[in-house]
Amino acid sequence: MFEAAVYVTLKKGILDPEGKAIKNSLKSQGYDQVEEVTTGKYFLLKIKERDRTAAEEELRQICEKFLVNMVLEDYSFELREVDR
Amino acid sequence: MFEAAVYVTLKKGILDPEGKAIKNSLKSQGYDQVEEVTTGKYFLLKIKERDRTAAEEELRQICEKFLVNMVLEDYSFELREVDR
Amino acid sequence: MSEQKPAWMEMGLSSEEYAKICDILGREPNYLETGLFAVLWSEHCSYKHSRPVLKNFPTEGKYVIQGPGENAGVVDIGDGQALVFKVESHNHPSAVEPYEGAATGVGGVARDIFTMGARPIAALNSLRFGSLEDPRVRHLFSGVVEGIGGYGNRLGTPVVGGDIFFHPSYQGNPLVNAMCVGLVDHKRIVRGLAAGPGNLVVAAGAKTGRDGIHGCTFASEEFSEETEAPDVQRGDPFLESLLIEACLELMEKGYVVGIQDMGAAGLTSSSAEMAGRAGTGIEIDVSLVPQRDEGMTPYEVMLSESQERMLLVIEPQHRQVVMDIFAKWGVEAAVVGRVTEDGIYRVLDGEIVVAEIPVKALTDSPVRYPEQREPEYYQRLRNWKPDDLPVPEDLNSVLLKLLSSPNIASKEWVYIQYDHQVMLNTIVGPGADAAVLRIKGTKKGIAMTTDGNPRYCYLDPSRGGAIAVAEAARNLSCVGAEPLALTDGLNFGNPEKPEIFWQIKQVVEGMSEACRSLEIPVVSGNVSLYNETKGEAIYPSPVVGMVGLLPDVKRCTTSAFKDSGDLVVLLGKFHPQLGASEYLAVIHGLEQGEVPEIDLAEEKQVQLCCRELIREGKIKSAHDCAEGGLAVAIAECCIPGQRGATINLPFAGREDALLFGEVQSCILVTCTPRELDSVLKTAEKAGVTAAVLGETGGRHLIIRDRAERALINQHIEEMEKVWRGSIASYF
Amino acid sequence: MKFGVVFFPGANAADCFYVIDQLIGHPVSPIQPEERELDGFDCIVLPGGFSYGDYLRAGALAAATPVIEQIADFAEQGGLVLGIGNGFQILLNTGLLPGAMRKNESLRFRCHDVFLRVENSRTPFTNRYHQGEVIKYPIAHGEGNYYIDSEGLAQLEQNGQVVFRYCNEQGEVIPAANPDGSVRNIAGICNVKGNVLGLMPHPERCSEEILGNTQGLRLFLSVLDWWGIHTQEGVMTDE
Ligand SMILES: Nc1ncnc2c1ncn2[C@@H]1O[C@H](COP(=O)(O)OP(=O)(O)O)[C@@H](O)[C@H]1O
Ligand SMILES: [Mg+2]
Repeated sequence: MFEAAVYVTLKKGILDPEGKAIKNSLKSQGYDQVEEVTTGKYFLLKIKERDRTAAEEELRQICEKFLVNMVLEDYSFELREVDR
Repeated sequence: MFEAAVYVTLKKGILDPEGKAIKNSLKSQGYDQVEEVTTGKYFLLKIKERDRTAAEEELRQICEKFLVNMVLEDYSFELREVDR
Repeated sequence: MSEQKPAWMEMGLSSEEYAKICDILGREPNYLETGLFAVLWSEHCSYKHSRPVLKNFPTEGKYVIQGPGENAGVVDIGDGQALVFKVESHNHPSAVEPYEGAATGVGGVARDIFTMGARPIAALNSLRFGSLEDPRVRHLFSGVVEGIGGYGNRLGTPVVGGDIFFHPSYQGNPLVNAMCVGLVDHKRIVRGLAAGPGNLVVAAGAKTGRDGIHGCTFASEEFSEETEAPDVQRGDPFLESLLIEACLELMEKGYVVGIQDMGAAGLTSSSAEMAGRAGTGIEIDVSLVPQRDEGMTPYEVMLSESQERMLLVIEPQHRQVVMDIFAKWGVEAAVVGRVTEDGIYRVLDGEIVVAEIPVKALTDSPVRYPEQREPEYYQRLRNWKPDDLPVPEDLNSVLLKLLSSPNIASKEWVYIQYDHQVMLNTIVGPGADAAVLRIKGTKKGIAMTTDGNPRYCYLDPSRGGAIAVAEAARNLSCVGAEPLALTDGLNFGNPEKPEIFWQIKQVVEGMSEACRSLEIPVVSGNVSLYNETKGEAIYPSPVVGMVGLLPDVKRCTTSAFKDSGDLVVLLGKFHPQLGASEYLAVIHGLEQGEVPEIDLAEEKQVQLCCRELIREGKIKSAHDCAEGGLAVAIAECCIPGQRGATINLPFAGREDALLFGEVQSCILVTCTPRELDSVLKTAEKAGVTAAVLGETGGRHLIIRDRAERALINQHIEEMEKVWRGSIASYF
Repeated sequence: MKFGVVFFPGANAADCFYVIDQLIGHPVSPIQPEERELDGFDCIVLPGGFSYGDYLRAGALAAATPVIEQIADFAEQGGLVLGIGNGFQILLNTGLLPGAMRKNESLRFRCHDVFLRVENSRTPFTNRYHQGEVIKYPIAHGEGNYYIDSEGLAQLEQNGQVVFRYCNEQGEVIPAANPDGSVRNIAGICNVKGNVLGLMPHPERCSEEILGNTQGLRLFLSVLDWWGIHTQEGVMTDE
């Protein structure tokens, strides 16, 4: 069994209005040390697979075909083996 | 300068209909090795602060007051020093 | 650890109630049984404080098919069709988590509608919030609006109307009352009955989780350890849309004996109420209930308030086909019990009986008769007279200020976040006096609105209650609809305080009187008490949700001035008062004085007259005079019509009272000069005063007094800017 | 010719179905998302709404259903595919149309009328409009902020694939008329061949006199026209 953490962020150069809104709001609350806020998504998946390579390959497919909008988003993941 | 990665997930016991829907869809696409999907949010912040403790304290405040809906969500973060 | 209170006390039962329970059972109840009593005898489920008061409401009338007592009320709209509707509050959850609180409120009331066999066709919401100056209020307000849209839009039910009132008394305790309207054929109406011993009880929809248990009781000792049961529930609107389809299909095919949603107190209240109505017994095996969290106790399963769950009673021979239909829609369902004939409410955990109580004992809760006392403020504030109040010099800027007051300003910022067109029935959407939908396949239309002025209800609860009903009806009449019936949301503070209970009684008496005079029965409703922060109660806040019928939907009208050169006519006696007005509050910072008088007989005639004029096609627009008085009412016709008007007031009095004083039973209409005689004749026949005020046209609103002095001269663009932009400017 | 409307759960398929069936009075059948065979259809409509709750991303779950592969084949063979609102989002997720949808710039859902300029009246869906005509349609979406990279954008423009743009009443394509932040005010695009159209505004919501606007009806009638069906019986004539 593997547990995968998937991190999805907007591609570089694509405007992040949510991040900007948060940053502005933080600034107006006095948190002006915050220079940049980027928003993204975070998924945790439990994958029942014996083999790390297989799990990795599967995860990559799931991300690129489905979880991630490849037009807008980049992703990375971490895979770790777990008992259950 | 610090870079913070914030991971936000739903509290235990709180319904995650999105996670459920994603899992069901994966199943119908033939990815039935995926046993569980949990959805969350992911933020990257750049904080201009010299001191790690200060940055950490500030980040905690930002999370609890803004980024995270403490009624529904849990969070964790990683902080690392960067040049710029 | 401090002295431990007994469980029943923690759960909110009084010692008399506990003694009565022991008496009924002939023994002490166990923990689960105590919990069952506590929730079913709670104010929320049993209306123990409000029941005797609610008896005042007239509940019968020629259109009523189902009055209070079921999941929602039902009224006849002809052609074998009926409307099903109800209002439900989600005040506390929305204060804790605005998005999900409001969203689950929308989902909850929609279940009350389709549980009767009706397809939800419209949603409305009535909101009461503190001042938008407060960032916390803005956060709550914005979240609630987003939640209503987030759930309502996903359900595919158009959100077509509602009302909003801002006042500091809601600062810590906002009100979110959601209303839903459904359409059903008479022969398809289904009720919440657990009839037919031997029939099966089915739980369908979401799995039962630990969420919301805190909503009913404060007993936390018995929560299985690692848990901290979440107070708030998240909704799953997609699942709800599947539930609607699955349940409606089952009902249409005749497989449902009885059905009810699992709302407050979840499985407990739905199963007990269904058995109570049918006079049967019921048995639930908690081990059969699909569970989301591990290791849930019977107590947790019975009291969970997880959303999107329904309880059905079906005949055993239909078991497979029912399960198949649920499966087809991707909805999980399980048989969790059966109907019995012994009149006992029995909970099993597998083989073991974990609770056993006569159904009647659970559903026939004791009534409490709190004391009532007229509050000290009542006479004092009411006796105030405006004589010493200075008349402002610049009445133009007063008008602009009123138009930008969030209570009067356009609510567009809110309702553009709601899909109000889906289903293709919306003839008049939000922003009008009332929303109008067509009923496909017929000529008919239906209209609906929500209303209630908390300031009036605070200063004079009885009159305020009557006005809430009259004004809702007037709003329907303004679009041309005949009011059929209403649903009410009664939101108050702590009823155990004599002053609050007095408010409740007075409001209900006033409402009831108006219902009788106008012949509009109450068919459903909701009570939300204990709305207080730090001991300070909200203003008494009845919400009236009313539906009406238009025989020909093409003959409906709106408030906008349609053409230039039309005449502006005021129907009804014009005797404006400054007391309790928005003007007094916004411009002078005062909330006092006498609430506008209302003569219900006259009200009835004015409305009748307006409807007749619309039906006969004699008038082009209609709008009632409400908050802000005559000047604001006229401005509200100019702005959407994008044309001005020149008004010559034929009345005497203080200028500010003439322009901004508030008045009941007055409707502004427009007609062509050619129709004028006919309009005046219709009014006369109805015994309604009618006065020609002026003419539409130009880009300015000009209002002159009897001496032909211009009191107001304002460009419509200027008025539109402040009126449209006000609420948006806070975000 | 025959229409099909895909009934994704959570979407408002009934609205499009009603318009085709009741208003233009043309044969139309429901299509289920699990369908693995599509026979005898000439135009397939992916309706608006919230298919599968729009969980994950608007249209993402619907784009992963079996029927989508069939629709892709159908489009490949020149069949007409119309995606409205959520349907447009689904077409983007499947790659049948280029680009992607993001949350509205305001981060809020918006439901109101907009003005559109018809930028390409030669498609099977727009031949009843004039090139450059300004029309009024309602929108109702929270994720209608169209994005495409500059290369893709240049291609769209070059090929005349931009079919509708948000504009003001005078037809000016200006930022103030852009309700959601879409690049170049894009409200609707087609594929290179022109047989697949996606648009965010809702023609089915303005196709009936009683709803106060019939400008959307012409989009459906264009499809009939394209098939050489002009004033067939039961078809409402244009205003
Ligand atoms: N203020 C009221 N006026 C009239 N009927 C009411 C009122 N409050 C509740 N009711 C009726 O009492 C019944 C139970 O209401 P309620 O407990 O709110 O339903 P639910 O179980 O769906 O929450 C319903 O028939 C409702 O219409
Ligand atoms: Mg109910």
